[in-house]
Amino acid sequence: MPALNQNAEFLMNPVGARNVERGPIAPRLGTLRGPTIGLLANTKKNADILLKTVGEILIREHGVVVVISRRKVSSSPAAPDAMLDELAESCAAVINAYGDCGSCASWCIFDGVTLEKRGVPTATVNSDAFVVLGQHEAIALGLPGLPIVTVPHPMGDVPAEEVRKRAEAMIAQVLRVLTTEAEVLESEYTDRFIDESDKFTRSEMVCQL
Amino acid sequence: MPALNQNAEFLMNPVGARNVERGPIAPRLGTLRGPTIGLLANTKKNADILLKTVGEILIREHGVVVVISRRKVSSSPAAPDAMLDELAESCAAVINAYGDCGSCASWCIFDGVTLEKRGVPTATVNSDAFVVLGQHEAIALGLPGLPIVTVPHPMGDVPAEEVRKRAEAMIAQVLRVLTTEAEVLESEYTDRFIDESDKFTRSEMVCQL
Amino acid sequence: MTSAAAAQGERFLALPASLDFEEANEALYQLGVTDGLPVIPPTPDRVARMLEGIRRDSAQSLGTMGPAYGQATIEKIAVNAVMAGCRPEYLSVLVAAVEAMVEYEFNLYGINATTHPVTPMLVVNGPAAERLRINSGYNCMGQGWRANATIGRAIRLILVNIAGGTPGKGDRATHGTPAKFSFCLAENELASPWQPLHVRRGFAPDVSTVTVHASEAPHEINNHTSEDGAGILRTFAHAVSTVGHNNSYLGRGEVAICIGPEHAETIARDGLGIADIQEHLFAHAGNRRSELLAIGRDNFDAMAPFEASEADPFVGLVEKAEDYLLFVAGGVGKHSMAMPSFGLSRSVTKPIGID
Amino acid sequence: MTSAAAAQGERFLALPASLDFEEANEALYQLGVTDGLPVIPPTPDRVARMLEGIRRDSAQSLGTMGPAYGQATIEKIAVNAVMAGCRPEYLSVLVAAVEAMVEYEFNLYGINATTHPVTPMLVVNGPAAERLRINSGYNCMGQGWRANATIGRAIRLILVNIAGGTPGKGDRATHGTPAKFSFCLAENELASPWQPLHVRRGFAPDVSTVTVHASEAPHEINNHTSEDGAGILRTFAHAVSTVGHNNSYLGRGEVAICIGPEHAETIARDGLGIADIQEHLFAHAGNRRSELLAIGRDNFDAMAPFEASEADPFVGLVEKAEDYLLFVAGGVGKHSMAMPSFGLSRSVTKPIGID
Repeated sequence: MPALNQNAEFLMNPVGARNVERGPIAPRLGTLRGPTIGLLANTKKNADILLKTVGEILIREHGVVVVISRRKVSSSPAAPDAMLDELAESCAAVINAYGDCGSCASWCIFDGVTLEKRGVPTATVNSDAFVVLGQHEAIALGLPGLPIVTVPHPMGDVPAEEVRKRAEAMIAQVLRVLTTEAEVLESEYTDRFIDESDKFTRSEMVCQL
Repeated sequence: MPALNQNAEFLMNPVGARNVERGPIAPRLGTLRGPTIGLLANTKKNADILLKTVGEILIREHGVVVVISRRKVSSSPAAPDAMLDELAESCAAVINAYGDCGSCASWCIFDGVTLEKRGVPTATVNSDAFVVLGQHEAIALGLPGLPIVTVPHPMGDVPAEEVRKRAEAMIAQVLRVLTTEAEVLESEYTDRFIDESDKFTRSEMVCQL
Repeated sequence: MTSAAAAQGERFLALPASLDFEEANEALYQLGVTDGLPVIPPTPDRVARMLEGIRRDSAQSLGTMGPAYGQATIEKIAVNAVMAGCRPEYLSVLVAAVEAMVEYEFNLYGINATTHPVTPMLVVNGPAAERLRINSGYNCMGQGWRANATIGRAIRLILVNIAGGTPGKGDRATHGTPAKFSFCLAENELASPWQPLHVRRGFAPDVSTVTVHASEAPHEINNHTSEDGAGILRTFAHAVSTVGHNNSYLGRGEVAICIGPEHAETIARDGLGIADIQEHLFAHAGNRRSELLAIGRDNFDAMAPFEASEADPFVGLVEKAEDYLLFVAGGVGKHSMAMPSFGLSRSVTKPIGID
Repeated sequence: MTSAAAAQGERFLALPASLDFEEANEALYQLGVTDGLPVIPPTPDRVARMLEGIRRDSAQSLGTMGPAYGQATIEKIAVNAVMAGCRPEYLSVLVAAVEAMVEYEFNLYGINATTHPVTPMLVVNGPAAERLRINSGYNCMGQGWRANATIGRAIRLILVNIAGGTPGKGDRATHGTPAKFSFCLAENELASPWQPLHVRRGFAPDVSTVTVHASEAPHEINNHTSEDGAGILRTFAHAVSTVGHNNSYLGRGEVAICIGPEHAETIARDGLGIADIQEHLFAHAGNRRSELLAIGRDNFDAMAPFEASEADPFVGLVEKAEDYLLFVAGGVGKHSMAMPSFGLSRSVTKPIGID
């Protein structure tokens, strides 16, 4: 590191050096006919209902044979290693729901990135109000192309019937991110939400400096 | 007010101009034999017991004929005008208790100063932890010589029996501030607690800048 | 305070305006006129620029401020505004806030001197919020926005320097609160389903106002799950129903609740308005009489007891439903915030004028 | 953030060190690297002087800090310390605090990104408190003392700049809290009847430490009247027994209580120690199961219900008695302060070293 006086003519930068490694997402599945799919719920209200509905549809309509449901102890921090080990070993892919707040979106993405880095394709679910945050997190963790499936925000104060409707509406996205070729997905998802952040952040919630 | 640039060589002072008027305290009583004394309680715990005990002692041992007890609605802010009017009209002097916290000490002093300015001598009671504050307030209100009677701090968590003992121990101070010539009292009380603030402020509570 | 001239409130300090930044800050810190953070040295030039933010006679006093009863002139407010880092256009907000704080019912004397951890919370309404970029969204009670941060900070410096609220001296706060550094936000009128606070208090929508409330630091109200307004209101009432704060202890004053936009949406979806929320809180927020007796409260006469057993009924926190001071602010998220007050104080709303 | 170099964390900004104070502040504010208050421009000279406060390799990283996972090097900490107004001797406290915050169990990622109004509260123990003049008396949670104010502020700048907690972006706090400006104090060991916090956590009395707790802003606990410890403890328990905060919502984490010296005296007079207070709170602070179910909490398995009716028992706030984090601070006055936590976080204590 150079001596400080070499650059005495500039102010120093308080911002910390960020991760610049960029990794690929996991290879996707050729088909959903046959494999076991994991469902990882993070305790957020309605996550169980959302995932259960998705699992039922996948079995009934798309040929998935078995779904395995696991539930984190809480929405924050990360899922325990043993739970991720089990999911990685027994499942061909994992659906991971959901992030609809700052802390839970962050850790939901964290779990998704961990699984992808272990070679397990995921459909990681964020509410549309938090997907910009989620994508920032994915970039920080070195997986800018992580495909993130979105559901409408908020999710916590809607009745079960509405949650099931949202699960049905979400299926197309889930199929797409689990079975589309990885390179195609990456180019599709990299910076997707960052660029469109106005769509997902209600402007009256953000005040300009 | 001069234009600012006349003093462009000095930093400006953020401190507000303070009151510089200085008034005298009320004339004191020649004797306690005969007159009616007012007791003004500010709802702080044990203030009633303290004043009741003082009143009983004054009647039993010092010739006071009647005491009138009044109680503020709360310890903050000032006593209502009507209550002070009544006390000023019907009493030769008022004992006003007590300040043992920031807000109540301030308003207790305020009531004492108001009565003194109307010509009613008072014995205004502060706990020894708050008498420095109380004297600062008296100065700010233009009555630097206000005699302040002290009781040990804290007053709120001691049993009634202890409060009565403190009332007995306080009587000598009360007699002195109600019957000593005003000029003598003023020279005795002006800056009395300010100068001795170390005695009354527990050093471990105050950190140096 | 080492300088008698400083302590007496003269116009100038015995400190050269030419001092460098570190020297000036050290001297001002030792005089006890800062908040412990670096201040901008109040040179006459900077104060003159600040005064351009408002068309008022700089010598005019808005009144005295306790406990020291210092004169709150426009110029003294401007000196403190410079130190806090305010831009000139914020001065009008400070002037309105001082006009509010010197009203008798605000009880500034008690608020400044008390052992209680209280500070004025400023809530800005009307077009000034957007014009001055006062944050009403994400993190509006926290750091990040110059207007919120420096206006709130200037209020504290005014309370110390003009009013005499020096910690351990004129300000006897046992612990104080971090909210004494700065506590200023705007109502998020765009995200609110209801009339804004200043309109409910009789001002036109296009008038800007500042409301000053003698607040504790905000208490979190977390409700991530209720699907109806009743569930949210139940949590509001529960969150303020403890005997720890002054409203419970004294049975009066106002309790402010800053309703997050998502909670507001859930409540409004059920057709509930501001008056309904106030009535719900008045009817359901309170403490058992036995708990209140245990902390020495005995003034139950004015309060209608409710619910629970006849032997140990609940008693409310305030004297009437309107004493719940409600407004909407915040970003996305299922949170609201409760601000119990000093208790012996009423909030005051004043218009912000630049003349 | 308008500058890519700034965003990537390079050593220098594209801003001349010769900018005057106002220009530098405007540029830094527009970059989004301040808290909205004026900062001291981080010139290389000032950063070099700051680094003299500690004998550590300035390039050493203490780890990464989420949500942006920026590298917390000693130099980056020093740059933020300069901006906050710290003196060089405070740097060792910041380094220890960062070492605490990067521990996994603190869950900084969640704390920084959450919608919840949480901030790290720093409590300093040992000789450093007096050496650095960290206030532990009157107004110790408020403004006025340079050490408290600037150390707490530097922590927030570190969380924004190194960790990426920019409001509305990496930090999604719905409202945030004024405690995010600064929240640092020392335990008042002289006024405490009990062992200080760091000694109870296994450090020698003459070792200095900093304890970091993921706090809400403090909630007032007012008790002016109880003549015995039981009365004070009853108020403590009641003050934290609401479903509004995250400990109730999640049933875990720690709840900090800062006991005022007068309350401590009353409690200790009855022969009660720290463990007694913790056990009392564990046995008596809680919420009815019906209230918890209403806000969606369902993880009751680990918690022993107590009191009330069998049909609707009370359930505690935390998992064990030791999860009540107790220390003594404050000036004269009958107040204590409760700090519910983020819940999904454990407090961490680290020694303060200058090597």
